[in-house]
Amino acid sequence: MLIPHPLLGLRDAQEFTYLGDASLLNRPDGMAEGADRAFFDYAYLRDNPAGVHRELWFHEQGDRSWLVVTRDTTTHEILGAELARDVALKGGARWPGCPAA
Amino acid sequence: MRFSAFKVVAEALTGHKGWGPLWRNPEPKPEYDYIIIGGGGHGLSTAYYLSNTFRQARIAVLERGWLGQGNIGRNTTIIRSNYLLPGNEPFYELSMKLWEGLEQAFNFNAMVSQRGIVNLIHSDGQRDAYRRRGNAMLLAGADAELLSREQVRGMCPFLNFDNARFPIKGGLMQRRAGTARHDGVAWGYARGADQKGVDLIQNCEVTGFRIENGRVLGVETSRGYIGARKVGVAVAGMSGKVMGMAGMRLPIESHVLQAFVSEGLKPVIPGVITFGAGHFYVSQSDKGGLVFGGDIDGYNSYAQRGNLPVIEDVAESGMALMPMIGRARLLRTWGGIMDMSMDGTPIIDRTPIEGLYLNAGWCYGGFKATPGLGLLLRASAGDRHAA
Amino acid sequence: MSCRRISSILKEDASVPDLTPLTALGQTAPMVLTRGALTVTEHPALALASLALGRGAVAPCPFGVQLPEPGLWAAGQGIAAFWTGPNQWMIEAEGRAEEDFARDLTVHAPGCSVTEQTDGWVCYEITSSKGATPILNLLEKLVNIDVASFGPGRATRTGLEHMSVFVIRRAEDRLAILGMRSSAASLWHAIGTAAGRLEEVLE
Amino acid sequence: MARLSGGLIDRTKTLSFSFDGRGYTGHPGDTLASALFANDVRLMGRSFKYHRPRGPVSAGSEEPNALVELRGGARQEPNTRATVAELYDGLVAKSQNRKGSLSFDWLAVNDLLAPFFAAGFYYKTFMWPKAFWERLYEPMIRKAAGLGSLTGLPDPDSYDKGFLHCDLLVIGGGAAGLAAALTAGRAGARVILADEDFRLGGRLLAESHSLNDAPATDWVAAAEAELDALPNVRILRRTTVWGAFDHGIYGALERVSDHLAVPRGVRQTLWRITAKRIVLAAGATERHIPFRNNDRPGIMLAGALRAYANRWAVCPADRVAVFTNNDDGHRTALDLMAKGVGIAAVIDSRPDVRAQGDYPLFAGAVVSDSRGRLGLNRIAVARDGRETWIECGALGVSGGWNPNVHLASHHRGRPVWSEVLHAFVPAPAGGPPGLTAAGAAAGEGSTAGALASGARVAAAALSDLGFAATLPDLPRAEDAAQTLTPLWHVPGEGRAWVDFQNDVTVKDIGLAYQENMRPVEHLKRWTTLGMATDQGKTANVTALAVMAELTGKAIPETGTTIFRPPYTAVPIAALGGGDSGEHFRPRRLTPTHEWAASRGAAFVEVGQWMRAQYFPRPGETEWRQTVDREVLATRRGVGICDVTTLGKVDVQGADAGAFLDRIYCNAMASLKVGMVRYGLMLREDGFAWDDGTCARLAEDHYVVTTTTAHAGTIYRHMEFCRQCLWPDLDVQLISTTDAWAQLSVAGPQARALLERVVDGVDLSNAAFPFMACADLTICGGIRARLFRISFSGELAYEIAVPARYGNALMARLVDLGADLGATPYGTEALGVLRIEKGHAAGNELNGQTTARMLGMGRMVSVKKDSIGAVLSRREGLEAETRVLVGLQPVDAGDPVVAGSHLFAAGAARNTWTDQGWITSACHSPHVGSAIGLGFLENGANRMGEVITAANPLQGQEIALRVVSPHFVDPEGGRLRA
Repeated sequence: MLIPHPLLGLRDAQEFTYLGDASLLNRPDGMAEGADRAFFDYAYLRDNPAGVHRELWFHEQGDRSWLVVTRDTTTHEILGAELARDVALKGGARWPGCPAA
Repeated sequence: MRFSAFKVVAEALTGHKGWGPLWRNPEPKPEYDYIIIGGGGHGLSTAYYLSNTFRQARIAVLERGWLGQGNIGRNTTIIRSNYLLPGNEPFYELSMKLWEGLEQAFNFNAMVSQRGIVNLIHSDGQRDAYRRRGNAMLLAGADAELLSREQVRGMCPFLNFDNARFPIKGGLMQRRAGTARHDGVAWGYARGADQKGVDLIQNCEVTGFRIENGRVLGVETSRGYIGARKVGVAVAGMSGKVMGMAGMRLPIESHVLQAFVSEGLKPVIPGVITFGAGHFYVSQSDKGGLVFGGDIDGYNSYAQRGNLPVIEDVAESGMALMPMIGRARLLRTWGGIMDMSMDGTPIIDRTPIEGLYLNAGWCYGGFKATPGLGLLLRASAGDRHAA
Repeated sequence: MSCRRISSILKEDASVPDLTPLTALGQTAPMVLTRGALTVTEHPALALASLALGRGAVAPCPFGVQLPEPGLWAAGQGIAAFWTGPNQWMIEAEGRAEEDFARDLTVHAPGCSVTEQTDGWVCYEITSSKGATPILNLLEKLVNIDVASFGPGRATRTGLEHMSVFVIRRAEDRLAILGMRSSAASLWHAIGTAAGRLEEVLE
Repeated sequence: MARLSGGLIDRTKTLSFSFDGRGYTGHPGDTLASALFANDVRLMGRSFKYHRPRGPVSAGSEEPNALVELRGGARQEPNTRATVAELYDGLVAKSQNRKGSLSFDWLAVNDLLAPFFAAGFYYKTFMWPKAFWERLYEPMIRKAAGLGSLTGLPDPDSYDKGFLHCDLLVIGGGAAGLAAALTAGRAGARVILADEDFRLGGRLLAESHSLNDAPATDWVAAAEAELDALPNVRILRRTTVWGAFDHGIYGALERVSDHLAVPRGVRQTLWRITAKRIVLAAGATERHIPFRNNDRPGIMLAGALRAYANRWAVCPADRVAVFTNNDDGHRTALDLMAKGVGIAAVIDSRPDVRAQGDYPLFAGAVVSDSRGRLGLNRIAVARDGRETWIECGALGVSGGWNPNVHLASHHRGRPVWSEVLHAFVPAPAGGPPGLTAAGAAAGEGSTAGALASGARVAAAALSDLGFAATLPDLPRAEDAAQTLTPLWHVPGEGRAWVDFQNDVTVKDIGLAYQENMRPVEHLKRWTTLGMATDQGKTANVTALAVMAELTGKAIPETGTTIFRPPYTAVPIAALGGGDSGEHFRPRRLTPTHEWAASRGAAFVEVGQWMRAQYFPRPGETEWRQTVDREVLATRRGVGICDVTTLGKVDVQGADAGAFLDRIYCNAMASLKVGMVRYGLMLREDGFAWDDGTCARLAEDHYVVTTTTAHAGTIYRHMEFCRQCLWPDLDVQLISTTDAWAQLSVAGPQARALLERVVDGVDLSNAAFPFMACADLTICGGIRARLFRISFSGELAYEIAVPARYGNALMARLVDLGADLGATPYGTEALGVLRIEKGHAAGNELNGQTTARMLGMGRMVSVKKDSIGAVLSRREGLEAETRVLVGLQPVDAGDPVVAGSHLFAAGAARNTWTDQGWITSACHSPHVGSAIGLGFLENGANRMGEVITAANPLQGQEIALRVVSPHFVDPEGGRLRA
């Protein structure tokens, strides 16, 4: 696979390490009420769609950027990639249809 | 029809005219007591054990394609019970015992072959960990042996003992482990279940659940609505998709795991060998192909195909471990969709929806669990069958 | 400025301080290897320091070198810089490996986090006596980058035989590969093998 | 028979070779198969199941029959297709899969037993009695199965890997591929043209057609010369593109030296090609028509007969018949006649055809049987219910052509059925993005059609990429439309082979139908159809057609099997590429490696690192003696150990403290500048992950360490936290693991020793207390960092210097400390020291243990949020009572063995009574016996209890006393001294 790095262009996926569901950006507040339940969901439950998936990739053998890549899990087609930091600064990985954590 | 030596000879001499279908192609009935979604190893073994116990129950297996098209038909055929944790080892050992009597039980040769598995040891820390595991196996009633480097060499002289990056220091052996012909397992269960009256319905894709008041009533399928008292889901990598139709989010990711087979070769590898310092394991099929695999591709996928880096990585590990395979050729690669649970633990349970049961999250362990799982599900369903 | 001039690594008569440094390949002098048109030289005199922008910091222009954009390398007088990540660069200083170059750089980069990296890396300089072609042939055997768009002034980090490396195209006929110092020997082997095989094919 | 005229072989040179020990000669340009034909050898192999005598059916990589073991010794290469093995001087080949000689194979008895070996037979039998399967049947089957053999010797050749990038990848160098490459090359695009053959031209080499009224090879040579001269075009000859992967990535195998007796340099190169657009010009494969006994040597594909005659100037017999359902078969007869071969008959299943030349034609007839034990000598022709026997030594069969759609289908897209061609062609969508088929691979079978389609498809791909491409002037060429009337098999009694190698017959397909193994994947798996080394290239479509006939469905409804990489089988050595022995993975060496080696140290792999394990001295005959000495010397004087391998991460920024507070479960922001703190990291699921130290060098500058094993993953995690979780924090990270050589200096004399190297720094307990750290210089100005931390429980420091000085510093410390008893120690002594002190390491931090188990439950701060803190307090983990304890044998002479399981004395030994396990063990010279650490249920409350360590794997049961894990100085007085 080739990952369209927002700064470096197409890079072979072999340079990257995969983490999974981009909802991992939305880490609950550990000091909040009900944190145990929220963390159970956060640590274990995953969106696992057969279709478009937003997911985290780390450019380990590259510029050490974490990316949010949008990819179709049935065809492996990649629809876009952003720096995870930018996504996180904009308020996390939530997108239409995804319930807030 | 029962297979017997007499029948085999008689058919050979009379032109094989008397063989009937291995199973029927029934039309779906409007309603069943049990519907099992997924005509793979787990679905078929569950149907088999259920039908053997509850002779009167109306049971159907719904398969969106052909029987055995999922991971049962695309794995590396290894059976073993060399697990560490108390939640795992006794279960896989139960499964192992069933493997040992499987063919006699369902009268179908699934070619269970107990040629042993060696997990190679490359460091002292690894030896400690394998000793702990071997002891756990023995304590659970399974078999295990700790091999010295020389014992491993005696068994597998072709491994790289001379200039290896990670020298072999020994191995953990389970002699009762081995391989089984994966398709044969699926067909044996399918035929056995069919003979007990289970409807195996192929080309029947489940498209939704009918759920009312928190209770499952049946399933919508590509061949119409089918009612059911209880619905079991055994769809491995498709679990997320199917359970999503019931409104459930799971602690599971679907990943592609590739497997590989070489061209046919005269026997050269005795049992199953796993490399302890790279991602590689290998055995040789009865037909002569080297069957091998390694790590998952490492990204969510439903595509049933993998990518080049993993192929290279697996071959590289294979060459590092046994440089004699260099001149063998890779004939075919394929990919299965693994239901990878987040903590590596399978889920065999009721769901919050009454009457809906889930069996998923087997990671790489699904094939070897096939008989044990079916028996276990029968037991748990049986608890509630009377009710 | 507290850095102290120390005699070259090649000299064994250094009086103060009195520990003899070794190159990453464990030698007292840099290793050189020639295969066909390619010469690979270990470059222990190159000082390295990473520079990262702190919050709100303005990108400095250390020693007069304009910090380059992603994927690029920029060279000044004895000092060069290449992009290593968002808001992060590696600064190279020729011949200053035994000084406290990082401290010197800190002075020139206010608001930045500077970290000494000199001995974190081994640097192999690769030169070709027959122009760009041998360099490109070597690259395509070692790293998965599109050589056609990797002309002089380009720098990237990528994988090479399970190692993480920086590759810098210093000129048409010059390349630098920086790898982790601890795996210097494995990287040397990988480059030497690839270069040797190119030579065999050319024969 | 003698060579025919013409051909693309170099008759001026003669090459010697041998097959099954007999010597023969051939010419450059020959394949092994063509050269054997030229020497009147037709029998080249045996089939898999029935051991039927077989000769080549094809002239290419689709060959199912003519498989040989090529070369000898460690270079022996099983299952090599003689039809593509390029002849070289000295070539040695052996036939395979036989017992006895090739012409007298004992296992041919299987053929007599064939009625027992029908499709799926093994699933129904070999079950009685039960024990016989593994003891008798299976070993017998295994021995008989398989094809060629491996020698068991390591492959001596070298293999290479490489990466190529291009605008357009053209797969196949026949008419369509050449036209595509010319179009793209002239437009200035970066083009790679790959062809599996050793000569460009594809089918053009096999046909007698002319281009522009000249031999086609003239045009091929001109095209090749032009492409070679273009700097933007690269031709990869002898290169098979074998797999289509995601996003334009293709696997290709270049056989660099397979045409040489011994490789010069590398044998093969695996290329990973990344292409923006791809033209699949892989041609087509002819299919045969099964009839009774259609598998004898001499019965071949008609196009292959033509190829042997035209390209290699050979024919397996001087009297040849052709069996066809299309015009192409007649072309074979004409070409062979032109070469002087006698045509016994052309049998065309179509009733209303006319002969195109002077040969006997049987229109509306079929071949219904054949004779000839080791090679064809006659065929039966059936017409209107009458059978006529015709003498011939070879038969060309043509059932039409199947486009090579494989690569277009590697993404699991299914090809579509063409009612015009009666064949599958690539689907217009669903294939690998960017790939378009051209020429015969797209069903454009005529030469003119292939040329035009290659150019057209390339031009379209280029225009997608923004290149202005013009269609080249193409040569005048043959433009015959292929017409055929499908004939999928000749019905009748007896066995008619569909899959030659695996011995699958029309009857087997019938049996699969009868037994309800009808879905195409069931058919394949039940009969093993298409699972041979040729992957069914000549069999699959025919089998589908037979099944379709049985089910009454159309062929496309019956389905296609899934095409998977590789297109042709690829040597595992080539896929593994590069180095496999010692260079399988990089080695990381510590900065003191040279010194340790000079001292005769034993080394051990720790992850990728090679670490000194111990430093034996003369007279020490056992490693234990050495380790005991190193441990005692450290506890009594001072020991020095290279600990560089610990991961080191430089953390800077205004919010560095706040950041570390969130990734460690204990507090770090409160750490004073100039001090160090032990830190424990949890995974988000609450389990313990990694530990290390955190040193605060300045208000906004920390250096943290990780374990050796987790250095990479922890760094990745820290970047995740920084970029994804808390991007608003002002933190910068960079790894400095390799930059600093770090030595542990431990023991009561550690301070005295270090005082001799540091430049004017007061190391007294007051000035530099336990857990202090500082930047300083040593040895007259070398910058260094000093940390007063202890893994051994002794007064200890870790000193870091730029890595280049590590080796000299080690030597210096050992020399300067001679009077203090300074002793280098390795990882074994390091392990003993830490076990004696009760420090957790890899065996305890194995990802399945918790802070509570490690005795550090109270370190998890409840006053702040940190990774893993919340889930570390969940019910299941709170309920865990196994904690780390020390273990000491009741009988001091007994061993303590890691991996033993712990039981209450006298308890039953099983999974359910299991109370824990021993994680680490060693001989403790300090205690004077073996000792261990382990996790024990309720261990904190069982001090002094005698329990049992069971190690049934090695037949041991040892009585152990539960003690504190701190065998040395439990109060910690020494490290604060």
